[in-house]
Amino acid sequence: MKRAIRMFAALAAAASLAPGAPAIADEPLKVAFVYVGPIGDHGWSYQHDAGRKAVEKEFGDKVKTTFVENVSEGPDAERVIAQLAQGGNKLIFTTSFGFMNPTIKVASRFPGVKFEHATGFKTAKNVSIYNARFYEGRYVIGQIAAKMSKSGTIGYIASFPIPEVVMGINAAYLGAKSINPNIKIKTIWVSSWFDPGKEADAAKALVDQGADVLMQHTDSPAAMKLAEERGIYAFGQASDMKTFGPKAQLTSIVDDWNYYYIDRVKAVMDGSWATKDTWDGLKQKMVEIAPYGPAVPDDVKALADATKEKIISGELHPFTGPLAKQDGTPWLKDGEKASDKDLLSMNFFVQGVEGSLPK
Amino acid sequence: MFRLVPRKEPNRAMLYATPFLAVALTIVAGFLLFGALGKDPLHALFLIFLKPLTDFNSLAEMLVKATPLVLIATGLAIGFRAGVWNIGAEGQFTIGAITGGSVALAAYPDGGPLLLPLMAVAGALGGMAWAAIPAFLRTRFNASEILVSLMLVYVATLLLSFLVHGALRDPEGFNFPESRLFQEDAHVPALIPDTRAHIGFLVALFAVAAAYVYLERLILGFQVKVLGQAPRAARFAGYSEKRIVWTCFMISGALAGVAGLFEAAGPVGQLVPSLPVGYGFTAIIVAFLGRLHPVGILFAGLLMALTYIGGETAQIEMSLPSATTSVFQGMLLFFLLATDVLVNFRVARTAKPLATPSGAAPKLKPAE
Amino acid sequence: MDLVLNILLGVVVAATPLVFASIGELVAEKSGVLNLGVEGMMIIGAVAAFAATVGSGSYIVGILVGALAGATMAFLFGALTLTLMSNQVACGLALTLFGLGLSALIGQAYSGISLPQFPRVDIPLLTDIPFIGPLVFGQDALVYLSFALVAGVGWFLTRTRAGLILRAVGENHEAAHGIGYPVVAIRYLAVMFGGACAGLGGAYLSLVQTPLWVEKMSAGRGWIALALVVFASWRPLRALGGAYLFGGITILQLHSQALGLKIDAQILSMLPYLATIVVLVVISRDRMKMKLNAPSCLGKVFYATS
Amino acid sequence: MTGTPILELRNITKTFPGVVANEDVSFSVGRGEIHALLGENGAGKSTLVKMIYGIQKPDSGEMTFMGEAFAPSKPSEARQKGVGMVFQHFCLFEALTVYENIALGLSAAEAKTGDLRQRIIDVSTTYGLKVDPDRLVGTLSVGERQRIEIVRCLLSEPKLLIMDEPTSVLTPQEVNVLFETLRRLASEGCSILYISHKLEEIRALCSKATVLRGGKLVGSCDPRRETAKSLAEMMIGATLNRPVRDLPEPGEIRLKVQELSMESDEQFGVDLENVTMAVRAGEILGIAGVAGNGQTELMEALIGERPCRFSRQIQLDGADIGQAGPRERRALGMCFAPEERLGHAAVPGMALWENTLLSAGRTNDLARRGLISPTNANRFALRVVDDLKVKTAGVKSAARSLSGGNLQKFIMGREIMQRPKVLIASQPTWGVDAGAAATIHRILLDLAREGAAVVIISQDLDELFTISTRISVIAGGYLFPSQPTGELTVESLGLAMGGRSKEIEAAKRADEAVAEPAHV
Repeated sequence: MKRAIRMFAALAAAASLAPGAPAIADEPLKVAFVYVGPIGDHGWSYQHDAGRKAVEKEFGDKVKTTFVENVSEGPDAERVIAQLAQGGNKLIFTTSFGFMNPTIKVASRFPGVKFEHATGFKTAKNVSIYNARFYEGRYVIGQIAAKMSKSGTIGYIASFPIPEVVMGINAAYLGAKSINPNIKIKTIWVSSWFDPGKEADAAKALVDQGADVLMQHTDSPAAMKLAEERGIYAFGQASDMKTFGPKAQLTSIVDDWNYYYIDRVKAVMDGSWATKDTWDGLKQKMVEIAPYGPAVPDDVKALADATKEKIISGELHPFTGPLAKQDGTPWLKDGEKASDKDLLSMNFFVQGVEGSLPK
Repeated sequence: MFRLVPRKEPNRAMLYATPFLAVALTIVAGFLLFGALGKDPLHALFLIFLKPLTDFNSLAEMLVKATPLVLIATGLAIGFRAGVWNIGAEGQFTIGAITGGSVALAAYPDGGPLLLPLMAVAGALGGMAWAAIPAFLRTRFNASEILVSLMLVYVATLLLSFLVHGALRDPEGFNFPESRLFQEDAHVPALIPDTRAHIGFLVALFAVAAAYVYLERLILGFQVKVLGQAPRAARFAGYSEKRIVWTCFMISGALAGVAGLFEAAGPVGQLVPSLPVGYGFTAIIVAFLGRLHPVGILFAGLLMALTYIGGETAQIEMSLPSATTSVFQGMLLFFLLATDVLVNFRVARTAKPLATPSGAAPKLKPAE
Repeated sequence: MDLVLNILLGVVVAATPLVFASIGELVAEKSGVLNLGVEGMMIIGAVAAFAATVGSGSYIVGILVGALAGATMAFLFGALTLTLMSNQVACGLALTLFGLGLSALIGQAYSGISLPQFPRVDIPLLTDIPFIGPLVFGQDALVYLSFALVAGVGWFLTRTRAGLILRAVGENHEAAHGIGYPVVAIRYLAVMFGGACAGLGGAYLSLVQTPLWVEKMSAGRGWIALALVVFASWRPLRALGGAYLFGGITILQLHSQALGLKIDAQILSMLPYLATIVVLVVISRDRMKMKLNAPSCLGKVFYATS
Repeated sequence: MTGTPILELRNITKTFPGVVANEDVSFSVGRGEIHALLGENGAGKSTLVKMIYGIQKPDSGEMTFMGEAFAPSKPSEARQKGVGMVFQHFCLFEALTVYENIALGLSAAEAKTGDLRQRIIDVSTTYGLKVDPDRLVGTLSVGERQRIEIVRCLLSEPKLLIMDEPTSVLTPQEVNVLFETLRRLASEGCSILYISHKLEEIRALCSKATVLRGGKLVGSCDPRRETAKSLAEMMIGATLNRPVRDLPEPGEIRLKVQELSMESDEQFGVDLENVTMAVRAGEILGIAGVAGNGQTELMEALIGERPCRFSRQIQLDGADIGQAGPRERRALGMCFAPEERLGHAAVPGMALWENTLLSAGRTNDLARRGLISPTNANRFALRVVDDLKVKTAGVKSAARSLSGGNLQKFIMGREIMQRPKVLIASQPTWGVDAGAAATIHRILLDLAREGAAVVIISQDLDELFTISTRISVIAGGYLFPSQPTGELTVESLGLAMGGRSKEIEAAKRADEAVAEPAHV
């Protein structure tokens, strides 16, 4: 990785001709957003676009925003980002993991443009990264799930076994286990972020096998709709999905990028922008718990709120030892908290989670 | 009332004119489409067809996009000429990227001047191996290569996902589903400095030239054409259908595989799950748009690349939906296929709508 | 028992779109036209049905519009291949590419909109019978329609004069033309029927299965439907069986994961596609048998020479 | 017999782009009359009857049928008025049953009246046209198929029955049966328009003949009062010198086929059974037979499109070549001219010069080391065109743009100019006008005279009697032993051609008894 960055630095030096004239004060600051999905996905890209709108609302005609949706994570991303940089945008948010290397590459060609990449791990002089601690929210909803489940089985629809998703399953399990030590989590990997047909089928399979609360780490509301139909419970993902499951939705983990985007735009405007690695959670409200659904009883609400407060205050870390990996090898000693580095590269289930992790 | 009357000979002028006619009709239809979407049609068409040509970077990007399209379409065209319907080039592209990329990853961090050629060979072999499956199943079991090769696209995409989640995952990449970035020697050298245009385009040009010679000058290419136009005549001449089918699959598989590798080792520089973005399918349009002729394909590939780049420009500047590009391409192919009829038929006015068109047809000759 | 029932119910939902699409294509192919654009007609049917249902608030309108949209796409295909005598393979591909693009364009306004659960038939006493009740009497109307369609097509092809004419046109278009049957018109009808069925299959996806509109939601089902026609050796009842077989594989694949089978998700996801290939090979192996059942003029361009 | 004509044509003209098919043709057919429409291939007979049957419309002129103006716009209209037609190329569906085929040929109303199955059986017994309603048409012989067509016409009780070259697919015995049926129909008042270019038949059957030449009416006559020669002169417009068969004594055996059995890979194909033959240098072996008795399969086996089980099953000059492919066989000096010109012997969409590459590529240095030489191929194609006087715009013209006869001349030329040791040609003059046919026959004789062994597979007995030195018959995939042409009569050949079961069995037994077949 370091090697790669050095290489890019060298490239950047070579490409010293790259444009990047300083912004003229009177003109609006041009800010661009690159989305992996359609803005109408009601999930990931939808929330990022909400952040863009918040920026527009905050700064009015002092900014001019542009967005490009449905950008595939393949070879086209680099061109789109470069085109935006060339088009005079001074701050560019690239909002999917797959945009990481293209962002780094373009950044080296446009040293005058600031880049913000979501969920990645590579930074550069003009590239910051940001992400949300979704696992904090997942711990909370794990507890709610355990309280609400009568069968003791929670269904989990997962996309790809990347650390973020694995971390989420582990956190949800640990949260649930803290309430009911015999809780089970069944996981189906659908190998897609967004495939409502498959997600619905997976949800059905989970319910058929006894799950009565569904969690998902995919972006469509298909599972929520199924839960509503079957009269069971589910948690929304990325955005509030209560329109799809007014009765079924217990709550939703909502991503809120608004404040971060506003901050960063402000930083570019006043010249204070610097490379930063942001990983915010419940405390900073980058991760939010949506209003509880009608099915959540008051005691469960109170419990969840209390847990949330504890996490915010730092009293509770979802990954606190003693913890062992699924195969029994010890991971965290008693009282030890997981490091961010461990979390960001998590590729194992904790002891007690059923199922196998695709390798 | 009009009717179609067959021509005794294919019309040469129409052969060249119809692609332009199709493009013109697409522009007209696009005009209506953008109007219906409430966008300024003139501006949209300007952005799609002309703007990219005025900008050095966009021109270079056109080459980036055209490279895999031309490579794959050239291979496919040879197959289509023989009536071999390999429509799973997308899968062969993906496997080529995997095998070629694996060579780089296996050698990591070592390089050397031989690495890239080795990767290209591995990519070609990978594409060929994947193409060998439908070839084998068709020649041995008579299974439709259309369906088999297409099903294998899904399998290849899943295989790529499987591998970058596991065996080929970047050990330093926090378990994210991507391979390492390839070492420097594994990168396809740039064709134009400071752009992403790479020497893969030269390979594509070479493939076009080679395919031209193959089809126009070699007996092997002649055999391909005979099999496609008259399979019984091919048997009469003693050309082995099996061998031709295999050759076509091997050529198109190899070219698609190499295209996949260039994509991985060129603009992307690593293996990612979203590497296949549909070049294998778009190449089918390119092949037909180019009239299954290598030189035509070169131009068609550039034109198709232009619509992609222009579509993106329009998306950025006019917030035109990204789906318009594919609608646009679909229309282009429709118009081309529709106007194709003019090559072998001419339109005649008829006063008698009921009279069936006639005996001057190739098959039946009432009078000499 | 409940699990089995639920799995079977899941199979019905997964299989029904395939039944619609493959039975329609079967009729088109029986008339001698190979329409590879099933995927494109299906996705257009899905988006049109969804949009019409949202717009009108009526499922019936939605379903009809879905079928109509599929038929319109098929008409376009007919105009190219039957009137303008273009290559059927190329036109089918073009139809698929165009359908995917156009549906995404139309569907933009509808992404994220949700419809209520599609109503199921509920006959008070019958549906309450354990196991058989919900399975046999508790499906939605489209499932019954799909079965009726299979039976109807079977009856039409073997028992009616019109069906005989359709088969004759697919068998030998020169002879059919010689006797005086309007080959092109008959094929238009068959192809458009196929399109309408594919549209229904798409409507089932967007109205019943998810029920949502999502880009590319047909996800290759049109191609599987095409494979099913070959698998069924052009017999309606076998197409039905094939569709349920593949629906079954898709659903079981998910269940095996939830049951904790230690096979990777991607590998499991490959199963339906690999199974399609295997079945194709098994069916196609016997050349003579294929020829016996395949319409002889399948995919051939017809031009009225005399 | 006469009285008011049932059908009358006045000044019928029909043109197609580039050709005048019929020009100012007038004639009439009387009630109960068997009327011959005589003319060469391409004289415009087919176009004329297609207009009567409603498939095509005349550009000008008028027709009356039973005294009324008659201008059918489609065949069903013609059928409704009482015109039935049996095509030369049957409009039958192989994968459907006889019953289904007949039902398809009738209008919906006709098919519904009464029990169709019973009516089929009734008509077929009345006229001696045996058919089994439940058989698949694909499993029937050509003669049987023709019966279906006739039964189908008779079911709608036509006033006029048009028969387009009906005897070209029948054995002589079957022809006699057909004539009986036709005479019976005529005696019942049904008029018959009988299209043919076979003069003897017309003289035997018809009471009146209308002769067409180049689309124009040449005249009409009572064929019973004409000689074959006078009719031929009317038809062709000139006296034709028939080529004379003056071949030297045959030499060594060049081509030998032994106990060749091969299963067909076609759905309704014929399996070859124990085919055995030998052809000597300077000989022309004619293989007679009704279409669909294994000729196609035999041709495929001889070309090498399908390899034999054992290499010794085919020998060329003593060398085993049974498993060699077409290209190897050509390299050894064999040439082939299959029956189907477009799509088998030539690629329709390719230029003539390109078509030379199909079979003459190696022998004439048209392609060296895999590289095509357009110059050489063009030169070779030009030579073929010049030598055989092929009418074409040039060697760059597509094969499909040539007329049938000219393309056949080109193909024969392409093969013969390779100077083969063995030439195998199927239906060499099928659909070719008399002039061209004579040319082709002359070339074949020349080739044999120069020492080649020639095999002609043909359904035209006249042709075989004209040029072959020996004739054998193929029936049901079995090849009967050959006999010198002089010792054969049409009748004896006909028996073998129709002999599907008994004779074949007997001959097979004889074969098994004799180790070395007698006719070699």
